[in-house]
Amino acid sequence: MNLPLSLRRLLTIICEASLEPELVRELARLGARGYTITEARGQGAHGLRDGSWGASANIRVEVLCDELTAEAIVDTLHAGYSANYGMVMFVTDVAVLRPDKFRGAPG
Amino acid sequence: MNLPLSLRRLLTIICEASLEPELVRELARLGARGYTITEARGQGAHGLRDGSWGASANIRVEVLCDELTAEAIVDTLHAGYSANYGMVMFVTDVAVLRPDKFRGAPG
Amino acid sequence: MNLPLSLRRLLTIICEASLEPELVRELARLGARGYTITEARGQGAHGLRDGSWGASANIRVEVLCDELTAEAIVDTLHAGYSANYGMVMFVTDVAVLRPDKFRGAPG
Amino acid sequence: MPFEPVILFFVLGLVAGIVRSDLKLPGVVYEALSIFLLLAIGLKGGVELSRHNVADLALPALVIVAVALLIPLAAFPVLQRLGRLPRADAASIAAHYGSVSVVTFAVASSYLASRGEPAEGYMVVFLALLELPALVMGVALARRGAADTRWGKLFHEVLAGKSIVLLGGGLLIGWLAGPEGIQPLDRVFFDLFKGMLAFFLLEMGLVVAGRLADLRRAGVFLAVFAVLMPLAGGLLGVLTANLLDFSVGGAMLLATLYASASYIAAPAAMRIAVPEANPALSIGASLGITFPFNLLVGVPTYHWLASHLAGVI
Amino acid sequence: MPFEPVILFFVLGLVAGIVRSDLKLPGVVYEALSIFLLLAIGLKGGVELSRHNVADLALPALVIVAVALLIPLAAFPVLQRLGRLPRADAASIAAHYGSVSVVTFAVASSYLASRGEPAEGYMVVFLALLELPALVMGVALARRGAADTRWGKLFHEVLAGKSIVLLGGGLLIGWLAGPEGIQPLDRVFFDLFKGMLAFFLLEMGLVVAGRLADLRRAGVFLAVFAVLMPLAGGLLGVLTANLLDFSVGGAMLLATLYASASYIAAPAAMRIAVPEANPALSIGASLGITFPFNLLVGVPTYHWLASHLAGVI
Amino acid sequence: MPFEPVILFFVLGLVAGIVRSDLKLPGVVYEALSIFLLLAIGLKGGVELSRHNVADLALPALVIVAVALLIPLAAFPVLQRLGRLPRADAASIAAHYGSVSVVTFAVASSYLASRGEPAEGYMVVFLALLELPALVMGVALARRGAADTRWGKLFHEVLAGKSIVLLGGGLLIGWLAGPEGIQPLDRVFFDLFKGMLAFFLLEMGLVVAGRLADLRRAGVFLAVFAVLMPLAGGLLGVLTANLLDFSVGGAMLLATLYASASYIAAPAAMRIAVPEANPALSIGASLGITFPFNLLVGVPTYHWLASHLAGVI
Ligand SMILES: Nc1ncnc2c1ncn2[C@@H]1O[C@H](COP(=O)(O)O)[C@@H](O)[C@H]1O
Ligand SMILES: Nc1ncnc2c1ncn2[C@@H]1O[C@H](COP(=O)(O)O)[C@@H](O)[C@H]1O
Ligand SMILES: Nc1ncnc2c1ncn2[C@@H]1O[C@H](COP(=O)(O)O)[C@@H](O)[C@H]1O
Ligand code: NA
Ligand code: NA
Ligand code: NA
Repeated sequence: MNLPLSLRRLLTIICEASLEPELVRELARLGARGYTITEARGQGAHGLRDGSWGASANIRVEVLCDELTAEAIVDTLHAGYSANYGMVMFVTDVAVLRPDKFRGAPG
Repeated sequence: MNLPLSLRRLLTIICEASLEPELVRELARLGARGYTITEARGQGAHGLRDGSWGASANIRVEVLCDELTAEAIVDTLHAGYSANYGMVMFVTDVAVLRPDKFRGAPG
Repeated sequence: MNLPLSLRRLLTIICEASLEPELVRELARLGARGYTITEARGQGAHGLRDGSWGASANIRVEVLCDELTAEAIVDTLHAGYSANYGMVMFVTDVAVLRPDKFRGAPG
Repeated sequence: MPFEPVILFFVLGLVAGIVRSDLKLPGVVYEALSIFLLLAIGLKGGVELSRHNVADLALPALVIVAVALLIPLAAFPVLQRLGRLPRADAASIAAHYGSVSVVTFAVASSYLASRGEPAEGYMVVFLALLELPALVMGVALARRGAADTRWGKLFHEVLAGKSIVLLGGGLLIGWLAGPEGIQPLDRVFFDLFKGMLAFFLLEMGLVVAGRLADLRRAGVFLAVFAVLMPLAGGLLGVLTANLLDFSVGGAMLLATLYASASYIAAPAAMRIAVPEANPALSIGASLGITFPFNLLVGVPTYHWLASHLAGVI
Repeated sequence: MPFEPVILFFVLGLVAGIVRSDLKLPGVVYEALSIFLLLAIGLKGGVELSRHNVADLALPALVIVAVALLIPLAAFPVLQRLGRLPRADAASIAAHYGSVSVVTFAVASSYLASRGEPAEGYMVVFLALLELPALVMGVALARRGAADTRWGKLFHEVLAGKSIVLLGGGLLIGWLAGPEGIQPLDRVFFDLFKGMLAFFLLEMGLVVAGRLADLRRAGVFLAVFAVLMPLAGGLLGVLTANLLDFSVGGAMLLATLYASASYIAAPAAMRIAVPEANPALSIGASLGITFPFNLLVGVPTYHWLASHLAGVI
Repeated sequence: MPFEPVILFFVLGLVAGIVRSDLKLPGVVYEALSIFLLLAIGLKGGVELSRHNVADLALPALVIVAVALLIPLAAFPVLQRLGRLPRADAASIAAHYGSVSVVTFAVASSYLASRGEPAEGYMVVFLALLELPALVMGVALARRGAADTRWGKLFHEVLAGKSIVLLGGGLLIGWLAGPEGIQPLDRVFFDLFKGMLAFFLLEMGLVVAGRLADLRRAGVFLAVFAVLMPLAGGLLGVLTANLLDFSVGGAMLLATLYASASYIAAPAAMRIAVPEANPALSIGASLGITFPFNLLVGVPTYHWLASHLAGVI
């Protein structure tokens, strides 16, 4: 057996943990069907964020979606948050099994 | 110095934490030479899995391997688990230094 | 709106947690502008590293940078550490919004 | 005061979750607290056990386990016929209700202690014994006729699962070391018990608040089931305890064991042994309804039942 | 002995951080400890409250909150004019100093306890009440004239934030359950309090050491502000307490509340409500300077002030 | 009762790991517990120290450290010649055995306490002092003649490592604050000590179970070494203690220090300073064999030795 894989986008967002509630709402609004979060720490333009207490924790959010959704999310988050929050986003091409799981709006 | 990089596959599996023992056995059986696990939480078709207690925790498993091994793992896990378990898999092309480390069966 | 994305490298390093302080110094020295760390566990040529105590914990380090920086880091870490430490590195192509954030040396 | 103050922590967690507070007890704290509670309960039981002749417990244990198996056997057809649930789901839910909830037991013990009502100290032995059989029964019900049952995995999952290991290990250590051997550990395992239970209940409130969405999936039938089943189980427990000549406190604890539904061992075991059962249904019912119901209404009710039915058999 | 031994743990953490020790208290432990401290302080206050007529506290509460609002109102123009800070930063820092630090309060209570100096037990009620208003004031200052203020989010963030939920929830539970109801929990919430505070201070030392780089960004003006502001606040607190006929201990605690700057509730709230304010400035000042200053110098100073100014108004 | 009940928790963890239980104490709990134990031991020693003239300890300290250096010096040639181990591995293992295990020391203290056998309270000072020298010696052995030794890193790694920071910091705080200053912290640091040790031993059992695979790599020679070396060290400890006129309890504790092998400070330091040494060998021997051996057999043996050899020198 050799199942057919389809191309989708994997959008990864690394940002301050305090953004999580808003971020999750935005993702749902923009049509993401799901997301995965891991706890992270790091360093960047906003200095060291070592996760030693709430205010210095980061999260790493992954969203598997189609190209249009990824673009919409990147654009919205960039406009709404990157001026005031520590945030990094990048997009990768990935192959997935059940591409319908990661379409834009439900349907 | 500029070391030569070779192409390999990175298979990422996001699934319920309770699958870990079986998953690890399957990976070894199918020829993966190693794996990396991080704790995760998220949302998907099976609802919110916020990691607040054991039954709602996810794991994020990465396997660096060659194309055949990746296919074998994807096919086996899809057949065995995706009907009954929350599970997402995706495959990325990555460049690695020591490609022999990530071949299929030991050899 | 549709923001222009540029190509950068995402270097992922999985290694023993005890290497973290040195690794972070090396990354800065070699021109990385930032990094992200998540706690990890796993298995590989050096056996099971299940994170149950300090000596068996791994970290997963991600560095977004340009191609030259990625190469420099891979070469340096390979030369300095892979003989004696559990360590895996891989490089992926990713699209980012603000490519200047992930250049080599500040400038 | 008709309630145990410790329950207020559950309510606080529940409210915090419902108003979407940023209060979160990290999953690791949940783990650590549940390990503490299981081990402490085991030790306590083991110390009590060392004061008794273990052989004397064999007969009551047998009766208690045998009667407990009636619970999944009765629940299964109700869930399958009346509730029109698929076989796997009916069996998995039946297993949850046949097994026991350690925290509900701890709250019931606290309730007795704060009323100065004594109870047989070895009840915790039955707690440990009641965990497994209903899970086996549940899998048997789910798999009737099927050949591919993963019995080995199920037994391993439960017997090597953390609840049995910690309860059983604690029992054994308490029994071997006896009261004087355990005494230097009292400060941690006994004195801190109630405070730790308070934290755990806070966390459980948060967890339950997060599962309220599952309740909607569960539907009206399951909600009614999740209230009536513990009452029936509680009654069965009181009657069985009367048969065995337990004290009022012991009867109330056995009622609580029968009435409570597992949400630590059962979900883990069913996920492995009956993967096609939907965990949202079983956990929604056992954790979302039966657990708070028992805390707030059930425990005092079983006490009332135990007092009023004392000596009827 | 002019200092509280528990402060030595803060110093140890600070030194460990500065010498780049690999000692790290995992973030999860920070979370768990802060939950413990908030809940324990709330419970303690609630138990005290159950001994008083709550209505009697309404007037002092009103006075205390009203006077507390002077702090951000005074700090804001100083920061904006003298410090030449942008409006958002000035407002956010003013809010941090108007709000309160729970751990500084706990250290001050310990300081009193180890001197056998009594204080009104219900001071913790004011601690809970003082958390919010300054944050609202800060946002109002940041947004003066602007239309898009996210008031809803701010109120939700603070009122459903973990400090209010745990302090308030603890108060309520302590008040409902009363001394006897809480007594079985004393072993955890009261007996362990000081040891847990020691651990938390160790962790805070490590956190502060990690933020020393932020201090450089903050600059000399902010450093001076972070020392003078608490002294002014402390004086205001002692005077207000005199007005309300508090004991010396109570006056010292109110001084500590006014003098302390929030670093749990305020950073979280300001990040949501005034995102353009730079958190490195406000946290650098409140956590990097004012918190250690209060621990080492402020608390004894406020005690001295309270003793010497007793009865002046 | 020939054993310390607390050891049963180690056995429980070991068994749980071997039967592949899903019981796991999260790594964070391991961290938190080890911080607690190190700090508590340091504080206890510091309080004792405040009762003595520190200068009186200088001479015994010197003797104890000097004699301790014989251990890696003797172990190294045995490992290199007899065991045919590479220089780096022989040196690293020698360093592990020259250094000390804090938890083994804690178990030995518990063992004495539960027998009512007194011991010099300042033994913990030697525990802190013995951590470093053997590690330096190990690196010197590994690097003999080599020029690129990272001495700076090694010293930083150990002196700023969490064991020295917490033990040393605890000693200092206990010494500065004295018995009355520490007394409000007793509830956490002293009363909870043994219970926390029980949890830590449970976790160590799980960790050791996970390292049993490493044991196979280690081979028969290393297994024998890991049993004989602590016996030799224990004997050396008893004799040195006699020389210094310690009590039987003190002799037994010094024997335990010499006999025990480090698995907190040493692995971390060796990983940095001698990276070419294989940690599976040194940890397999010290944690997989010597640690359980000392817990189950060594500690009572050293007590027996100390009692029977008392006064021979
Ligand atoms: N070059 C980079 N590579 C990987 N992660 C980064 C990089 N820059 C920033 N980050 C992550 O993104 C967070 C916010 O970045 P910043 O907005 O640059 O402070 C940091 O705390 C890091 O976790
Ligand atoms: N579109 C997605 N993007 C990223 N992660 C996802 C996505 N969908 C599901 N996941 C993750 O995979 C887990 C199981 O997914 P599911 O089977 O869809 O419930 C979820 O809990 C998420 O952590
Ligand atoms: N094939 C692999 N796929 C994913 N992660 C790996 C793989 N091999 C090794 N790792 C990770 O890298 C760490 C060190 O690898 P190693 O040096 O092979 O022992 C392991 O503990 C794993 O976390
Ligand atoms: Na039951
Ligand atoms: Na204030
Ligand atoms: Na030794």
